[in-house]
Amino acid sequence: MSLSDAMGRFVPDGSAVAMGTCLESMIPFAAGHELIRQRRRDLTLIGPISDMLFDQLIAAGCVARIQAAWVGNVSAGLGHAYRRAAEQGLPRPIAIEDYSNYTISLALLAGAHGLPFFPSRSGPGSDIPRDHPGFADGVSPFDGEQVLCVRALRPDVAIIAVQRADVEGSAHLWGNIGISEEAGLAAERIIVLAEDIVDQQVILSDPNRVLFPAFRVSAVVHCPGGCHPSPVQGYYRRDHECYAEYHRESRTPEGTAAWLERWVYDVADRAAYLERLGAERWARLRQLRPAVAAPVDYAW
Amino acid sequence: MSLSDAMGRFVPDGSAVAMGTCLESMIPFAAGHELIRQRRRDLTLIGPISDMLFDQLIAAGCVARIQAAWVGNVSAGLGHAYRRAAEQGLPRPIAIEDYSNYTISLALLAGAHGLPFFPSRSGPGSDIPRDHPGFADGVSPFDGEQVLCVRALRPDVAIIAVQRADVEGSAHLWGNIGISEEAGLAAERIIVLAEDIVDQQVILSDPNRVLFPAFRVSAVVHCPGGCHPSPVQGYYRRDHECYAEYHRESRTPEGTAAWLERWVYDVADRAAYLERLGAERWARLRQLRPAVAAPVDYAW
Amino acid sequence: MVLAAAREIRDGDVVFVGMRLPLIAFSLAKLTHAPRAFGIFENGIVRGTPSPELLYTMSDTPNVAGAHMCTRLSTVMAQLGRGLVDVGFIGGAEVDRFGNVNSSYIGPRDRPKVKLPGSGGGCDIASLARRLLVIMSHERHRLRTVVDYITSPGYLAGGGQRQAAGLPGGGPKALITTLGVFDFDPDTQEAVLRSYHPGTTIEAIQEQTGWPLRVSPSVEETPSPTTEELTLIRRLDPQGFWTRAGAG
Amino acid sequence: MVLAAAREIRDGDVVFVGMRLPLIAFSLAKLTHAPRAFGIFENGIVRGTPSPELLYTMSDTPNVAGAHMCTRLSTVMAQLGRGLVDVGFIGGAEVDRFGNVNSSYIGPRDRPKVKLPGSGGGCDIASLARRLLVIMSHERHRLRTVVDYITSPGYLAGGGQRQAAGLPGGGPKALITTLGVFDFDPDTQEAVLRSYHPGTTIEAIQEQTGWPLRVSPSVEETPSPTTEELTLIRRLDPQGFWTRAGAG
Repeated sequence: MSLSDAMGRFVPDGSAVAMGTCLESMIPFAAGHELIRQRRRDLTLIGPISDMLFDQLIAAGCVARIQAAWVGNVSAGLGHAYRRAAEQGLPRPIAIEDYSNYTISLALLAGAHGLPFFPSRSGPGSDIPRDHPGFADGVSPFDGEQVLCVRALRPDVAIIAVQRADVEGSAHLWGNIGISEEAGLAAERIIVLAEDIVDQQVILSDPNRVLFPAFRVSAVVHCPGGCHPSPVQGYYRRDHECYAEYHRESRTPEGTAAWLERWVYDVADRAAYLERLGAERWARLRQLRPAVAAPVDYAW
Repeated sequence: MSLSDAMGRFVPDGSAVAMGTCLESMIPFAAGHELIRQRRRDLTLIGPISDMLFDQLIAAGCVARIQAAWVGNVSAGLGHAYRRAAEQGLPRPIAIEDYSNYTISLALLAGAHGLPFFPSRSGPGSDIPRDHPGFADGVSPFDGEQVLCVRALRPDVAIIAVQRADVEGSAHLWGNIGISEEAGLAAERIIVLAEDIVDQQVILSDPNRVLFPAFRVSAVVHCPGGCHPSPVQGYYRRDHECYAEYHRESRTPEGTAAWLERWVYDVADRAAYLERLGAERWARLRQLRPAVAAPVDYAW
Repeated sequence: MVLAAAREIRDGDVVFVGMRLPLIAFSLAKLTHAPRAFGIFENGIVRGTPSPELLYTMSDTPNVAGAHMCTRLSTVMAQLGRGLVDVGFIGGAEVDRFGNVNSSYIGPRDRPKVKLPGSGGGCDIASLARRLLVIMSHERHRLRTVVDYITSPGYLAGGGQRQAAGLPGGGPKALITTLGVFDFDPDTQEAVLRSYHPGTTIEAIQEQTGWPLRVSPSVEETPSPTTEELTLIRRLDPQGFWTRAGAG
Repeated sequence: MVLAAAREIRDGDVVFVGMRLPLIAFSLAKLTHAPRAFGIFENGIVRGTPSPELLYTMSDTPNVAGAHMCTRLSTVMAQLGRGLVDVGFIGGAEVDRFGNVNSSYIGPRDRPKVKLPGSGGGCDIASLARRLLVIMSHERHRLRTVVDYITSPGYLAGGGQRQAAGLPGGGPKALITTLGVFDFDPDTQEAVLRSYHPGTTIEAIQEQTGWPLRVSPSVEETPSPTTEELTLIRRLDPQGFWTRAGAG
């Protein structure tokens, strides 16, 4: 399925979308940019930390609500668009439900199990759970101990980038994982963005590395380079300069608009984006030192 | 560390021990037999289903309590020693705390997180949670919904068999996993039984396949063939006949004693056990069809 | 019995396979009318194809080969928890007319006559699968008015009690025995004989059933196995380990 | 600041590293006095060796290479939950004298003057690490009597309130700033200046501190970096991305 079709079909206005679940790597920028191009509105964005992508979607006016532990730009600083939306309501007001990384992972884990909540020892005494629909005080029925309870989160869709997948949706993800498993299993639908589409036998040869049951995956999109400027282990490194550049240019609404025009609205798709990035720069990011995993034999 | 030292040092009388966490595969029979030889007493055995090993430990009088979802002999039938202990208190009475597979995994998952309990949707209406210290009725603080709560379990030690490990305890396990991760992370100590001890670089070349943080592992034991007659993916197949034979012979206390004498007390260690099994039979179980996993490159 | 079990699997179903005989039923369904079904095994395996060899246990090495996924038990159980498992199989030592299954204790729990192995995943499947299929050797001491212990909840005492207990799954859809197949009355939630296997009679079934039999007005003989089905069963279980009389 | 942070790591510690400057502090400690320390990163990485290259983020590809483990965020957080993390670092925009950190909102939450990025793992580390190390640029508007919002709980209002709130972790062990290092009084749980960095004075620190400074009777100048430490910092961060003045 094309990225454009997948976003059009499975991520309507008003969706609650989990993205960037590996933290700073494997961020599906291509999917976020496609949602911006399709002028999606009233999204709820769900993630652990978001390194720049949520800021861009907020800047483009796609977002009504944030449920996350951290939104900004990890190597460069605060998220300017996030600030403008939260402080001035520009381009539109957003509702913010703050989490910590641990508590959002527990919320999604509870959602993945179809359970109403999980308890947490992180959070008491913090202002995060105060006046927050996702937290409530509870009691352990075993010893009467007070516990903080975290309400289950069940995103409408989780967009998960992987290195390789088969056409049915069985996928291999390697490197750091973050909350990808919990987020995908908690979601009603999973969309997989793959650097490579491979024969099913490749995936099934290593079933321990498969991320989700195939029957949970709604769409598989072949999208090489789809995570740039975030890194993909084995494929390309992080393009630090991109983060610095967006940070500089997004200081003003005008600069942000110009950035979005250049890198999102004015490119038709990820292939055009990579062309604009330039073959030389893209090739440089793909110069890697090999680090092949020791073989494993599932002999039977 | 030798198996005998590891069991002697880390599994004293009265320990709560998780074993057989992969269900019917990767069962650390060698460790269980060593505990029998060392005449360990008053153990609590924790597991999902136990395919024959718990029955043998019960037969040998090592066990005071069972916390498990199923104890028997999967391909052959009921566990005769388990029956004798539960029905007649022979060779000694045992306390039985029944779980289901899902609820014991939740109990261990809560233990792994240091949380007092997790809720469960499995179990209401069943007699399992009745008069059971591990279950209590609770209420979701979000909507007042009644939920069954499962109390955290934290074994003193988890004995986990793997295909390969380094001397520090970083280990690769492949094939089916069961509750190995939850049980290990819930335990105070982890003992790893490895078919092969390999160079650390082999393990670190594939960090996604590593089961536990090295700092959680108390001992690594090199124990080839340590899981026979249960299967080890890539190493040997299940020896079905062994299960049938134990089932036949353990019908009577006398037959059980003879079996234990022959296969446990009268063999010094696993090498002697494999010798008694016979080179030809052991070689036959190791005749496998190769199934090598597709390569993965963690290039950076 | 294995045939009747296989026939309850629909194409595209996510099937929680469980131990023993359902291993064969799943393979049979995959090879006949349900090629797109997925099988879930509680050890963490998800398969889109039958195992390449007869399994004595779900964790045998052939069941991993070619699996779609090998993950944690808790992750596959979470599929049950989310209500995404269409059909689940359980067996046991006793069943009552509301589909409650005992696989734990015959006699009182503190001094049992027989200590049975326990739930395994049975209670989980019974609690959470959308359609629960109970498989049982049809003997009078197994099909009892009241079971000694409810390991795996069916409709409890009927009349909506299951729902009131907070159980989200759909409850028993069929009770498949060595003699026949029962549905469950949507109102009373009692077992109603839907079909009797070739070679037996309703009367013989009543004799082996511990409660007064209710028989569907449209009761019929269970359709005979096709040649293809028989051939496949013999291929899947050449020595009849799971499918010979009295096995499983 | 990075040096003072590194020195708080003991050999054999399990260190929850966090983002930014602690990335360098962990590497520095590993290469000097704490070769057997393990680093935990909230993206799921566990490392027994420093990353082979400067990291801009913990998820950069070099941080995976040679890692001891790459697992789920929830699994590494569970190590915190079990009380097995010896030391954790957090930063933020504001800290009060009880070590409570704000990285969420300057001004009221419903109409903030500045919306900061949020907790990340900060609240988790502050709640659950055995020894919490707070790292802060030392400016008067950052070291405040009361912070606008407690993202990451320290000792709350002191006097045992942290424990009463049900927080199991040990609470702040040190506040490490660009000007000095504070301990926390075991009774009142207030920050007490332990040392001032070379080139500054207690008076200058008071000027940049929003609360009346408490100074330890044994206050001293922070030990100067050794040549080895300086060499290593330059090797770990050649362009001063995290360690130059104003960075991090």
